[in-house]
Amino acid sequence: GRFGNYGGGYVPESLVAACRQVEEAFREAWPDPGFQQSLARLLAVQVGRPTPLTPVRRLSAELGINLLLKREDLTHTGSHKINNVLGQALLARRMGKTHLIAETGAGQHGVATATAAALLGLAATVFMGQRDIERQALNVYRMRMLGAEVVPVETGSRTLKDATSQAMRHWVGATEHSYYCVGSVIGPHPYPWMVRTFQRVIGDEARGQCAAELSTAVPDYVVACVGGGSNAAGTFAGFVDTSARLVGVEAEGGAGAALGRVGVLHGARSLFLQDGDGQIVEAHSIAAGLDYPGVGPEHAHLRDLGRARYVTVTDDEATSALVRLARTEGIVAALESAHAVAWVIRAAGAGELPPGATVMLTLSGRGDKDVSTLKELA
Amino acid sequence: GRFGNYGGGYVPESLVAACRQVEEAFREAWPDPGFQQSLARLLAVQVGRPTPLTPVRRLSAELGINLLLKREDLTHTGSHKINNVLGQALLARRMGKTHLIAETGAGQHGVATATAAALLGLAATVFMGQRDIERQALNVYRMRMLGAEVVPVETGSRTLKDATSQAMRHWVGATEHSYYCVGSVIGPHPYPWMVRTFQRVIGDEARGQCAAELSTAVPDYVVACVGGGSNAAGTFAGFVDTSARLVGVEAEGGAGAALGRVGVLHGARSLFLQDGDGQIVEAHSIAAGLDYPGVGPEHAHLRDLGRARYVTVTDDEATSALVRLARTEGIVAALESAHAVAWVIRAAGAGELPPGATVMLTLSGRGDKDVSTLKELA
Amino acid sequence: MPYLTGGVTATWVDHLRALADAGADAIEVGLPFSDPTLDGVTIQEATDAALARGATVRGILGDITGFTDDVPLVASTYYNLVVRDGPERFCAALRDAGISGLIVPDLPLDEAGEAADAAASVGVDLVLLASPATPQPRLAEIARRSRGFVYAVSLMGTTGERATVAESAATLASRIKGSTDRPVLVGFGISTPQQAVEAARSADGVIVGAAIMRRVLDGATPDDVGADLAKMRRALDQERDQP
Amino acid sequence: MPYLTGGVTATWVDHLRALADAGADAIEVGLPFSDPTLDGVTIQEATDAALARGATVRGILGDITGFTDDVPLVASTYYNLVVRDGPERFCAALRDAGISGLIVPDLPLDEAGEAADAAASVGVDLVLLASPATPQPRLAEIARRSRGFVYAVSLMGTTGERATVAESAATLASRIKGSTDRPVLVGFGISTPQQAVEAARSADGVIVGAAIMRRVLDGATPDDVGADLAKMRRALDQERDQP
Repeated sequence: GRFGNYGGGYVPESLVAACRQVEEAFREAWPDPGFQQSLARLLAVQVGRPTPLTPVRRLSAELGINLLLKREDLTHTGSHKINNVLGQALLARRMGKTHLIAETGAGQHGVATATAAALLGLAATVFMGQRDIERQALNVYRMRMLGAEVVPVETGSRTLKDATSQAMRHWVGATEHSYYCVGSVIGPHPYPWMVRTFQRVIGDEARGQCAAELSTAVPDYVVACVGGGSNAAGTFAGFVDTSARLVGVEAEGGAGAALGRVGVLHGARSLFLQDGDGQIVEAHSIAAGLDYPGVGPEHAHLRDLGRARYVTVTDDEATSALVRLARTEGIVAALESAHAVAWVIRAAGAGELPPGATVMLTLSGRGDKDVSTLKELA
Repeated sequence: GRFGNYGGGYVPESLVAACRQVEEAFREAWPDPGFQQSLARLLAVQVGRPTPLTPVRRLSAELGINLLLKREDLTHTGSHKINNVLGQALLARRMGKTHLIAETGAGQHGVATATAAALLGLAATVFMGQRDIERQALNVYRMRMLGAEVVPVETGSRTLKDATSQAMRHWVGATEHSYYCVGSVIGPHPYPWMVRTFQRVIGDEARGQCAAELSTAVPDYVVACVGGGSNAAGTFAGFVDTSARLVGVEAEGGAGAALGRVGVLHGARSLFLQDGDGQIVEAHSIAAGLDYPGVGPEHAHLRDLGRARYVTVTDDEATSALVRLARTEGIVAALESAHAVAWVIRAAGAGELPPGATVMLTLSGRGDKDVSTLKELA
Repeated sequence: MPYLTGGVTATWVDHLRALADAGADAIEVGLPFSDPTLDGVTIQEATDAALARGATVRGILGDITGFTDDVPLVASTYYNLVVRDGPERFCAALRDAGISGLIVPDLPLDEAGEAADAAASVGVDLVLLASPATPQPRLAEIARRSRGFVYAVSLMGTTGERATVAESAATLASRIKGSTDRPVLVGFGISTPQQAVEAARSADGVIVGAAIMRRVLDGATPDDVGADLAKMRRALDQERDQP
Repeated sequence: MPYLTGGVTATWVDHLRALADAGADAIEVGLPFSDPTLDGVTIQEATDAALARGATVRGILGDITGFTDDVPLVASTYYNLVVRDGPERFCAALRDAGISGLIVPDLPLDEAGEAADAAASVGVDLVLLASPATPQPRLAEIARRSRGFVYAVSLMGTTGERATVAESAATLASRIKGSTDRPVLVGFGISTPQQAVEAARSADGVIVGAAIMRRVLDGATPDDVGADLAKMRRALDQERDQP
């Protein structure tokens, strides 16, 4: 539950028992071969794991490096979110819960939760800020088509931060039958640890694929975008004990790890964007999934340790990187993932990545959801 | 080139040499281990093959059958179209061509072609009916983001049929540098044969996966939707020499195989919807990919032989099936694929599928592209 | 040889007669098909206009039955309309309407057997097309099996007006003439008297389609169209009379 | 004990005084935080209003410095504001402003060590909360480590008005009283004098928050709010005077 000085369980007393119940259930389920088999099978037959590791030849040649993409965009529902959600949904069913609660920003975690709920015969209630509902109308309809209830959140900035708060409020009154399915490596213990554990399938697969693909076995750099940071946490977990340099790429307007200060929000001590009075500041990013003013506690810890670096990228850099990857490789990445690509392009151009460097980058999701956003810019 | 009385090469003399050149190149490339390796690697690292075979437990239980889905929706770009396009694009590059020409209806084949072109460093020109451009604006933007030129077709019904005609017209004047990348098992020889050969990876994989998954090794029924019929042709090819009953499901308003009469269009003799004077009739389906007034010549032949059955499903049945599959299994299928699901639901309900029957259904694509269409209906 | 889309206007037979009177050696009558894959925008537009008027093969043939005998008529259409009736019935209907030839642009040599037999059996000439991309032995075979004349497609492209006659036109016409004694007519992209003259130098005649149809679609009267054709006729005759 | 969001209006200190004058035993002063995850809509709205006015911890503490000594003030806020300053500086600032207690709803027993030490070192009571879901040994530990009083959260839910007092309120208050001699105050969902009376039966007092804030947000004057509280005070006193 603790990552150095970060993490913990800063929840109302009413949720302490519920969090403990989740922790105990997870500690009991995770080593159970039956649980592992069920999860592995769902990841194979529903999600389409393992996802490929794609060497990108044309962009690599242009940049003078060797770039490999871990293709989470090819998973069912189109982002890495499903890895975690299926794990938690199996756990919820094992705990005898009948409802899933989730918060969502762009809607990817909401769609994943609605999907897992439909698959396992659970009900799903997804909290989503009213502004995000307007921006991501199609994902709202996808969730409803999957049978989920989507609840608009009208408070605060009416985005992900407020949806998360509202999901927690709802859970306080519904712990008996409901399981709160957190979408990132945020929230109170055991969530940051559990979500990373479910997501480390990304890093473990990539580690093995790199060993097969690279003469050096381990890449020089491992790069992933960071909102709350679940795809990065899962990716880094597979490489933390290697010589690979770990780089988390944040949106300039949502750079909890790079620019945040220590605080407590949504159950964990971590790094958050806040003003001098300690009020949490709204994040602003073109990528809805990076539009969160904090970062998971493990990232705060990795930063303090110096084991991972956290860098920022602007909206414009991300958009340009998205188009460049599309034109050179035929891959339309999610705007979130495009941030990671943008940093690689910038760092290769600046000589920060030495010529010939091997870079493993997790492409966390596909960009179909972003086409209308990009279209408005064009 | 011939499938019984169907197929052939009914093209202007100006295209005869170009079609021969494609045929010769394909005959030479296909047995070449180098070509096979390149294609297999692209299918693995870019497309994410093999795609899973998903047993759908909850819907199967409701229907009293055992339904398995071949998940082409999980491929890169979201439909089976990419299997064929990558094969043809590799062939085009091998032939020294620098441009790809394609027609598209809903935009899936256009997106796949734009993707393959970007990946292999080729230019792409995609012809698309003006009406489809308006209906599928986001796919148009996806293609342009991938660097393809999208050319509006203002003639005739301004849909897929006319886009196909226009692509052929364009090819006549551009055979030297351009390769016409046909999107389905239609067109002159060698296209119907070659496209099916590239798509039979679906059937071959599914055959092996059924052998691992089913005690009977072979399913009782193999079902796929049919527009031009490429996913069905590729699927059927893997099972044609088994005892499985093959069922092609067409849209009621685009039922070339079920309701068409013998004719010649776009280079092949096959079955087409036409009036008493021999004028081709416009197709009408909620699924843009089934909105074509004919069917590939091999399907016409399989129908004559009695080896495959062709049935029709209404727009409403397809829409209901899409929602039912989403709610029970967490899979939002393409409207095209939902036609196949709809037939299974109807046939199981009517006792036409005996209780316990094993059914392998190819889910040709994902439904994200259809969400706005469905939203308008709701 | 001028081209006219059958049924393009209510009075299209008057246009036909005007073309005959203006000195056409023969006239190509297009039987409109919904999906004219080798035609450019002008003939597509004429086809759409004819179909929108309700034109059918049977109706067009009815319109021209009894048309003046001194100018031969050659039908042109896509193969689907031939298949619809069956080649034998289709060719017999042409012959009954007084049509002596048939051009099917989407029916290459390799697929032409059935139609050639049907046409021959009723005395209709199935005209085959050759293109600049046609290789030599195949060109000879096309020339051998074509009836009436050989249609030399002047360029790699669709029908329609062009600014200049493609260089490939003369090359192709000469190649065909080297293979056969049958007349060679050059078509595609020939719009003006000058272009006709140029194209005719290496051939036995020219086919003018889109240029005429553009005028018809723009409302030209039979007299207008006749005058245009007469001009072209005169230019061709003057050229022929030169030493 | 009434609750008032600090800085909710320009004249909020007048409301504070009116509550004191109307017989409050103590007053809970909310220090507004941007993300009040345990509050219902009313206190969220009050919080937003205060922040929109530019309310800060320092400003609110300034407003109340020198406030009448006879009614104790207890601050309540979320832990991020405590962390921002550091628990020691934060608690010292409370004490300097004359505040005697601190409630932090997102700081459970397990995480409370640092704040408890800091509060104790400056003589501020860190009040811990117990909820109906708190199991027995933990409840005893909460009761033992809480200072000032124990806050009994009446129900599984957020702050806000409810139609009835939850049955869990009495059960929880009795359970806590079985573990400690410290006063037990019941809060969450207590809006009317009748509900206050009912909740107070098994406890030593009640906390009324959203009901008061609803009135303040709707424009109630300090006198209005004082009159409401006085009614509740009388109801509680009458009940207590009964045998």
